[in-house]
Amino acid sequence: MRLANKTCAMEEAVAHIGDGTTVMLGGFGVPGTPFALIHEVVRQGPKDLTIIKNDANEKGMGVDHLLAAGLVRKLIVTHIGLNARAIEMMNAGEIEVEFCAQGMLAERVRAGGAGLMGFVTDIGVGTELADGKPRIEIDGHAGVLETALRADVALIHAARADTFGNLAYEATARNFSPLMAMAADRVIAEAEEIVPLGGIAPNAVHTAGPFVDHVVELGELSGEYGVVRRA
Amino acid sequence: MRLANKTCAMEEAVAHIGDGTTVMLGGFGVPGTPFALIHEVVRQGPKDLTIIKNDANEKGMGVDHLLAAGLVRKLIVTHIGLNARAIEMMNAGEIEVEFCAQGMLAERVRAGGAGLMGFVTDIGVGTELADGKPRIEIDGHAGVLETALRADVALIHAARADTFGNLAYEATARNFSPLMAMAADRVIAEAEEIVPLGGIAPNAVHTAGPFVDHVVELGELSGEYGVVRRA
Amino acid sequence: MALSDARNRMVARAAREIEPGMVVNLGIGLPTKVVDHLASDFPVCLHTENGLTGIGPTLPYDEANRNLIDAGGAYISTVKGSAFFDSAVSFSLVRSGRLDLTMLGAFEVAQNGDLANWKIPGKFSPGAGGGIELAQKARRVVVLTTHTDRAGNPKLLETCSLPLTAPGCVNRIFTDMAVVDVEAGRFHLRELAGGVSLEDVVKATGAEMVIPDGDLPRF
Amino acid sequence: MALSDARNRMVARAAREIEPGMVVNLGIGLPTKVVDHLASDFPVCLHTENGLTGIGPTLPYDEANRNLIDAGGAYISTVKGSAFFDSAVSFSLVRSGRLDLTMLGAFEVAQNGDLANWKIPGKFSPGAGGGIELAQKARRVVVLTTHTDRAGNPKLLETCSLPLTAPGCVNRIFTDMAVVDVEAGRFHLRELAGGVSLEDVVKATGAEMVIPDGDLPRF
Repeated sequence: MRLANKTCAMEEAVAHIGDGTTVMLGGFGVPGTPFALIHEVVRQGPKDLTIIKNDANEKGMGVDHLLAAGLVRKLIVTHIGLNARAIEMMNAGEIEVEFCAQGMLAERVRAGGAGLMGFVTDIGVGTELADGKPRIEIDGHAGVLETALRADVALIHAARADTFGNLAYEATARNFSPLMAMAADRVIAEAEEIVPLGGIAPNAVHTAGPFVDHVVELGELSGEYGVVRRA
Repeated sequence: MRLANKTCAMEEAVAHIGDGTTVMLGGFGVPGTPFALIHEVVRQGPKDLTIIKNDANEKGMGVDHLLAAGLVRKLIVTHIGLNARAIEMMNAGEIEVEFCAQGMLAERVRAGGAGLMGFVTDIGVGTELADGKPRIEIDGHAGVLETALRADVALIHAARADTFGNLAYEATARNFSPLMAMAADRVIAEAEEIVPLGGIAPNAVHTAGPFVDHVVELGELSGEYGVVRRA
Repeated sequence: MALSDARNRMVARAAREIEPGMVVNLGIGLPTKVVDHLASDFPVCLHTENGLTGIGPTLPYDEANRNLIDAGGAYISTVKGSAFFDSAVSFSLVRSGRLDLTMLGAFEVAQNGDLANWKIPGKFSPGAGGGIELAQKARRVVVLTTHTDRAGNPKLLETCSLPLTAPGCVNRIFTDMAVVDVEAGRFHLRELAGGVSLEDVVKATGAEMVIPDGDLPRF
Repeated sequence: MALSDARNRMVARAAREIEPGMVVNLGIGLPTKVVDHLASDFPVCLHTENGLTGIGPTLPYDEANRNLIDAGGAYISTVKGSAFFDSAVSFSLVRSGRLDLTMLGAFEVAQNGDLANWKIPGKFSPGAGGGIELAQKARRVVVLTTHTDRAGNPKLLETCSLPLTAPGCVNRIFTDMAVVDVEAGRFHLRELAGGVSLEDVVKATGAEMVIPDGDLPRF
C-alpha cells in the first residue's frame, strides 16, 4: 500500500470555486490566512461567495481583496473590527454579516467536520446572541441549539504538507485551520513547504491527509505573510 | 512568568478518588491504558466507581483488576467482548453497563471537555441505540440528542509529560486520552518519561498543560504495558 | 488462520472492490484478510478507528510496537505518510464522508440494506464498538459473510430479526457463493462463485433476488 | 502608550489579583498591561484564545515571529512549557472551567454582574470575538475600566442599557477610582484609589454601593 499524490497547480485547485460557493478560510489575523489562494480566487473571480472566517483581515489584505473585488455576498465571522471596508459594506447593506462568538464559530465548524448536526450550549443564554435559536433544556439547564457549519471548499495555509495532504501548522497559525480542513467537501491546502511522504512524523501531523483533497506549494512568500508593522 | 510544577507522588494523586467517584480511563485495549494508576486505585480500594473507558481490557489486565476487586458499580463503554468477567458480571447484574457507539463515546467525552451540554447526531437513528434519546430535527433531518459526559477524575497514560502537564502520546495509544484529559475535574497523568519545561516542542504537545492537574512518573514499565502474545 | 478456498476467493473478489486512492476501513475478521490481496504498491489509505490512517503490514510478535494496534488488537505498522489522531478525529473522518469504503461482517442483511452484526439478544451483546458509525456513514458499505450461518440458515433476508447496526446501509454483499447488490429495496444477483449453481444460491438466500438474463460472471 | 498615573495604579492593583498557579486570559487593551506588573518568575500561565498557553514577553517588530500573535494582534513570545492548539481546544479550555481568571474591559457593568463590552447598537458592532465565552465561563471575571466614560457618565450602573456580553458574570471591578465587588446583586466598595474621596466615588457611580464602616484600604 502507498498513499496517493495530491499535489496540484493552484489555478486548477481554485477552479473548483464557482459562483455561489461557500468557502471557509483558515487564519486568525495574519497567521494562517491563505493569502496566495485568496489572490487566485480574486483572479478567477467567482461571485456571490459566502465566506466563513474568524475575521475579515485588515484593509488591503486577505479577505479584504475579496470584498474589494465585489465577490462576497455574506460573511460568517466573529469580529471584523480591523477592516473598515467590511464594516462600511455591512452598514451599507452591500454584504450580509453573521456574527458568531469565537468559540461558537470554532465549534460549529468542528461539528460540521465531525459529521454532527449541531450541539447544545449555554453560551449566549441571557443575551441577544441566543435570539432566534431553539431552546433546549438538559437536566434542568437552559441551552440553545447551535447548528453545524460546512462549506463547499476550505482554503488552508500550512507550514508543511506532504504529498498525501498531511499538514503541520506553525504556532498560532493553527487556529481554525484543522477544524475547517475537516468541514468542507473539498479542501485545498497551500503549503510553505511540501515534503515527501514520511517527512512529517505520524505523531506530529496536525491534519491527517484523508481530509485534504489538493496540496499546492507556495513559492516565495509575499509581503502579506510577513510581520505587520504597526504605529 | 514561569509555569507551575505539577509532579506528584502516585499515592497522593490517586487519593483524590473516593467512593462513588466517576473515573475516565484512557486507552483502547492495551495502548494508552494507565495500568499503574489502575493498580494504585485497586490498592487504595475506593468503592462504587463509575468507569468510563472504551473497553474493559482483557482478563487480568487494567479495568479487570477493578472488576475483580469489586470496586465498580457501572461501566460506560463501547465494547467489552474481550473480557469474559465483565460480560459475566453484567449478565449477573453485578455491574451496570451502558454501551455507546465508539464515536459517540468519543464525542460525548469531548463535549464534556469542551464545556458543551450535548450534541445532535443522526448516528443510531433507526436502531435501538436511539431508544430513549430525545429526538431533535434540524432542517428536516432527524437526529437524537446525545449528552455530554464528564468525570470527577481522569487517569491518563502519556509517553512523555513535562512538569507543567503538557502531554505527548505515542502512536495509537493516543485514542481517548486527549478527550478525557479535557473532560474531568481532576486529571492525573502517568508518564513514561517526565521532561523539563521546554522538553516537548509547543507544536508537538497533544494535551496542553492547563488541562492536567497531576503528573506522575512511571518507573520501569510492568508487563501489562508490553506486547500481548496471542495464540 | 487458513481460509477455505471458497472464502479465499470471496476475499480476493472483495479486494477488487477497492479503487485506487480510496480511504478504506476493513472490519475485524474476514475483511481484514482483504489486504493480503492488494499489490504492495496499490494506492490506498487504510484507516483504523482507534486512530491511524496509513496502516502498513501486520507485524509478528517479535517486531510488534506495543503502542501500535488496529481496532481488532492486531499489531500493525505504518507506511510513509501515516498519521495518528485521537478517537474523536478518527470518527469525524468516518462521519463527515471521508471514508470511501468499509467492509464489514454480518449476522443478517436485509433486502433494503439493513445490517445486523453486533448483537444477539440474550446471547451476545458485548457492545457495538465502532461498527455503528462505519456502517451508517462510510460512503460505500460492503459486507463479507458466508452466505448461510453454521446451521445452513440464510443470512440474506427479507427483513432482519436481530437489532440493527444501521438501517439501509449495505450497498453490496460478498459471500462464498455470490456477489449481491442492494438496490431500490431488493437484492440483485451480480456474480456467482466458481462451482456454485444459480439454484444453490437461490435456495440459500432468504429473500427473492433480481436475477439478470444470461450467464453471470464467475469469481 | 503611556498610562496616566491613576490608570497605572489601577493596573498595578489588578495585577495583585493574579494568584500563583493560575491560568489567566488578559483581554485586549488595559488588561494586557497587567502583565507588566508581574515578576518575571511569577508562576502563572497566560492563555490567548487564538491558540496558546504560556505567553511570554511581547516582542518588538525586528524580533517578531510572523506566526505568533495574541488575540489582539500583538507579537508575543513563548515560555518554556508553552503549548499551541486549535481554536476549538482553546475555547474548550475556557468553557470547561480550566481558565481561572479573565480580565476584561467594559462599556457598562450592572450591580448584578451583567457586563456589556462588545456592541453599541447603531454605532459599534464589529462582532464579539472571544469575549462572550471569556466573560461567561472564566472561573473569575474581573473588569478593568475607567470609573466613568469620557463624558463623565458612570459605567457602574443599576442595569446595563447596552446589549450584554454575558449576564451576571462580573466578580470584581478595578477602576481608576476604586475596587468594587459584585455580590448578591449589589456593588460593594472595597478599596479607594489614592487621592480619591468616598464622595467622589459615590457621585461617579450609577448605582447604590454597600460601603463598609471605617477606613477603606487605598491602592
